[in-house]
Amino acid sequence: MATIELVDVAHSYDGGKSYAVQDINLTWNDGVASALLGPSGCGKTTLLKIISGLLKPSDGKVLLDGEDVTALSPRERNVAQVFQFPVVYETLNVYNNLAFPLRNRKVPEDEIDERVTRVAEILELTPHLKRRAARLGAAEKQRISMGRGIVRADTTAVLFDEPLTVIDPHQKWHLRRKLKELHKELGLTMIYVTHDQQEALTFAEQVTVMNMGEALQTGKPQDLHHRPEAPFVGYFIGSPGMNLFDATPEAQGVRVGDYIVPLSQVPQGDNLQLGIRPEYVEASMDAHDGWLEARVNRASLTGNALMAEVSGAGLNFKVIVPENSPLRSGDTLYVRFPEENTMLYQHGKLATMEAAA
Amino acid sequence: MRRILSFLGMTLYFAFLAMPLLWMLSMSFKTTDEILTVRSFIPQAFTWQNYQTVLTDPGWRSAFFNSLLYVFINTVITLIVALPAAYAFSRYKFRGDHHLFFWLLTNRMAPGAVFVLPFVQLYGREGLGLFDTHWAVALAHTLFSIPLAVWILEGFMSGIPKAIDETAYIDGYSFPGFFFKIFTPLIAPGIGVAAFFSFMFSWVEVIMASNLTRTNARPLAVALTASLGAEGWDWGVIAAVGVLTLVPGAVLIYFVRNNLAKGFALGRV
Amino acid sequence: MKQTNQRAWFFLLPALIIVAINAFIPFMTVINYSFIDKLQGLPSFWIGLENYSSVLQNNNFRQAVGRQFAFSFLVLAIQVPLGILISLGMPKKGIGATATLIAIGLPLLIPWQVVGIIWRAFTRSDLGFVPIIFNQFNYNYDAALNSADAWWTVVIMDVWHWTPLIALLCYSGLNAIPDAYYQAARIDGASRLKTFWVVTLPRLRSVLTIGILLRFMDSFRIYIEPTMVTGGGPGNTTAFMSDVLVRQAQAFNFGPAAAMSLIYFYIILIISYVFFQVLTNAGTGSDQPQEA
Amino acid sequence: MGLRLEHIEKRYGSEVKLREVNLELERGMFLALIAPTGTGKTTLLRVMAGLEKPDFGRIIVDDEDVTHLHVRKRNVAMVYQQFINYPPMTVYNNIASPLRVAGKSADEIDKRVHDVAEKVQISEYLDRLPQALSGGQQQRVAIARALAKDAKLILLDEPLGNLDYKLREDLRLELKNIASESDAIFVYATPEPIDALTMASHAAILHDGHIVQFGDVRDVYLRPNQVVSGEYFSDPPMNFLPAQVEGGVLAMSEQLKIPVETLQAPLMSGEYIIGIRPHHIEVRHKGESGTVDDRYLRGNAEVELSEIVGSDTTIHLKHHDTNITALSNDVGFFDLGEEVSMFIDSQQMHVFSPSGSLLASARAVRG
Repeated sequence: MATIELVDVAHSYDGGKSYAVQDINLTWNDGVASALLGPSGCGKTTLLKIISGLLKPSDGKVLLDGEDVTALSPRERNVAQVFQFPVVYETLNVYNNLAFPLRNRKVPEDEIDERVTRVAEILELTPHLKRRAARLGAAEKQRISMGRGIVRADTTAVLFDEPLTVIDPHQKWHLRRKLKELHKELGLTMIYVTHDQQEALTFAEQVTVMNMGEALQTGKPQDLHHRPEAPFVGYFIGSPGMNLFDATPEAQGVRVGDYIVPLSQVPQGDNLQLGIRPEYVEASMDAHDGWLEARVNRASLTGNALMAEVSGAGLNFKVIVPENSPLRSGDTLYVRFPEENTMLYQHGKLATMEAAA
Repeated sequence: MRRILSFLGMTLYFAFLAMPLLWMLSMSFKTTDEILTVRSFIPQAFTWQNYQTVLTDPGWRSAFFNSLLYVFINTVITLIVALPAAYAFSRYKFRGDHHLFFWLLTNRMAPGAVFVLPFVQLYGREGLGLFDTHWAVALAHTLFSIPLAVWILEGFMSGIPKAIDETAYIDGYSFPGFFFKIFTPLIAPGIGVAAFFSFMFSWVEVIMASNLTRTNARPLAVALTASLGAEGWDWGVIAAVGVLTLVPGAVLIYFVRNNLAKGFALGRV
Repeated sequence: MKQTNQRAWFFLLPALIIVAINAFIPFMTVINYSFIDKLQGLPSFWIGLENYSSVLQNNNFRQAVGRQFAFSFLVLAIQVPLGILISLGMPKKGIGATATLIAIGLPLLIPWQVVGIIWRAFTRSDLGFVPIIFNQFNYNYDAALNSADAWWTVVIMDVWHWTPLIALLCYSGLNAIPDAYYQAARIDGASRLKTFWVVTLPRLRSVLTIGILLRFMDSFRIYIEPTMVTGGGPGNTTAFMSDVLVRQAQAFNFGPAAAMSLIYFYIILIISYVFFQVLTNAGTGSDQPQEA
Repeated sequence: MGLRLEHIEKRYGSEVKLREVNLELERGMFLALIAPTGTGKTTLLRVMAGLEKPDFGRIIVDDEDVTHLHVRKRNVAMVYQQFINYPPMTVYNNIASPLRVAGKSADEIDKRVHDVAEKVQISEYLDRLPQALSGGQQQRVAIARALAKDAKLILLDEPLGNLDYKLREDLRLELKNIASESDAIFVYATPEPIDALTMASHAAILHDGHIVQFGDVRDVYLRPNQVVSGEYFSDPPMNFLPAQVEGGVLAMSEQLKIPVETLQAPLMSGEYIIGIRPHHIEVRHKGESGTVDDRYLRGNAEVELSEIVGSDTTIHLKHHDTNITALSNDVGFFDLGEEVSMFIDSQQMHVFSPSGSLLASARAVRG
């Protein structure tokens, strides 16, 4: 197992004209399950290839346990990778598929047998060991390629490139649980690349949100949800995403539209944005002074609560109310933005705050 | 190390490929007696004489024209007939579609020599009466080029999702409207490759071409055998003719170069 | 998913008509000739399998069949591995790729007769280049008289003429293999040979099937090229089945010629069907029975 | 404008895909057709569009029988899961194609194309080729072409299936707005309950080739009429716990018991199935007590997996070897294998017969 570090990594596929990823400084500690989360085309797969050694970065360094492996091949880095669609050696049976990496390393046959049987046990592949790999379904095949990764004693890390894309919905749940069990039991360093926040937040203890080639924020799932450090993170994590308004500083708070949000700490300067999650907006049917009056345009069920799309004080935003609330479109709703759940951003990063006058 | 080995191997193979061709090329620029006396790749007395004789001689010119004509007719017939057939194989399941496909394939297996006799009769006076016309050779060649064209076109057509046909119908296109305005442009590369294969098959074939023609549809094959049959071979002229027969292929392959790899996929089996 | 629709037969009609005319009628004529004894202008009469038995006993024919099999299998044994090797060496991207593609494809574009002429000019003792090479190694090469030289000249000519077909087929097959398979193999630390054996070859199976089938059919009916270069000689070391058949036809004994044609055609049909079955389920194959 | 399906049946060889399907839809309706993948949704859509003929039954559009009318002549539009556009045409021509075929005048086409492109936010890509665009944009082009036709029936077959998680969220709202501005009938096939809840006005549950429940989307969601509609129309899936009634007490396990009269449902002794949605089950760490009134059934369980879903957390629990899924409205963190206490809200319990049909809806949602 190993700690993986990327130091000032950047990569361009077209000789410097445009950068798929730039100034990446990230660390994955030994044995941690982490995720690279971002929309298609944000550079997460490029990063994964740089870590696995399939791609040499235009600049920057890749360190494994502090040692510079930027020039080393995937084989020398002892990384394993599970791809988007199942990659198995069709003509070999499951046993030989799992034994393949060990045979390439000239591991003695009896040790291979012991390791393969153990891995097949964990991945529930034992009944299929003698079957030809081509015959199995997508989910089993993905488990085989996982097995190829963890069968080796010296695997430094297992990388997953959106592994559940071709798996049909009801099997996804089992594979997700298997991944977590695998991590718990083997304590391997795992990095999971996906655009699906549900897979990322469930699987990983540490998630990095990426957009347009930049790593915006890295942290625990709860931190990303409670304290997004960039507007994009607020939008991308959480469903529905964070409400975002342009804001201008005032004496006792910030002005959004024609409503002043009272704050004890106030940001200065221009290009300010205020962000608050729909589920943190406090709402009530009856009026309170200092609250924002809004008209409900539409209220729709979200499975376990009611999402109201409201507009008031020149703002359009969303509010989550309990499932049994009698709210209907056309009603009036009074809302407040509690300070502890309100985030303020400047130029796309957390704004510096000062005590209010 | 591996890089050099593969580079060496490839150059060796290219040399093996090129030498006979270069030998013919160099012969085409020598006079016949120089060919018989001096054995060297570089012609001492470089001359365009052979090409002049071939290009001015009405016999050779008509032979070239005849060959190009029946090859063209064969390609046109093959495409007109293969397009709908490939569409049927790619879009519909119907009774006997697999057997039919294998039967089309088996036609390709028949050795030319086997069919010489009956073809001569089929196209002769009592048969279709097309003996010694371009149509005879073109139609005879379709027996071999249609199965191949259907195979290639079906491969390209199956690459296009059926949902596109349905979207076109939903948009209100009639079948012909859909087929010509939407579908054909989509498989244009496939048509190009199928045309290339039909043209090339027909252009290289010799047995049918020589046995179904005599004088006024006399193709290159017959002209060549005739000139070879004469007493002393006029090697310079024959070499020039040989080089000229390379021209259509080289020109055509240039046009289909980026889809050639896909054409060869023939993913049907 | 494809809809079952019997109307599809209308689309097929034009193709079927033309191919049928070209296939059935001549085929029927051959079959009926093979059962009758027809001499020029005389009424023909039914003689049953006589033609077939005479052909099968015909020593010349039997030797030709042997030679044909030897030739076809030898040619396949050389061209298939060589074709695969070349396809692996061909560059995948850039202008070099298209240039190589065209250059390698050239031999397939030459009329078969001209191929014969080229190799005749290239190897003839009086004006060929090959004799000069062999003189350096003071080996008296003469395709006209020495039967070993003639045989190998015809074989090498066929290799020169048709290896590109296998190479191009494999090249298109290689393009279809997703890069992820090679990445996985690199990550699993597989050697280059192992990667070829476990990733590349299995996925080339379908194009190789086509290649071997086409190559077997074409090599089994080779006629023009050997006739041009060695005229079937010396003796009949390079006289293949087509050669024997054409001589029969030229001698106007249609009965035996027709019988021979049918035997010839069925040999190809059966062997091709066997190849087809072997190759299509060589890849998939049923897996070993599951232990309890 | 109305669409009526009467006794529709469709068979592929021996497999019965649609059986006795009856449906009546009015102008402006947005129907969500809910069923797991591969159980006949697409077939029903294709029959509605006219791409496939039913083996039996009739399709009536505005009181005119169109069952045997070729799809070309029907005023219908369809959007597929994989983004289907005409590759050789630019986005502009793709959208204009149905209008051109219908012979509309050039400037009428131009106005319509720009208007629709504006609606799906692809105005600046009109002169690009579809392949040059991202998946989301390509699907918007397909939607634009379906809208341009101004068809009376717009069919969408899991159009968001291949898109990024976040993009799906945005497109759901956009599709909702587009549908509300049009008076055509929208039929949206999906296995995802969130699609139905966000966009649809009505929902139909398709099971075993047959529509088992149809109605206003909230009714179908809150009052499933059988186990199958509850199962299909919930994400994470509704819990179905076997239960017995003896001596006036309904018991799902040793700990989970409740007197029948608190359920206010006439239940004799015998076997039942209790349906309870995950977000009606509270989960607390072992220690936390807090006041819990008697309407909650208390039991302890072991955490198998906790998954953060958007802004909530799904907790998979094991209670006496039955699997139960709970959902909490916060991004909480429970460790694998942790012992927790679970509180089931009895007023949200639906009672089904062992054969799966509804006996009593949850008290909280009764009419």
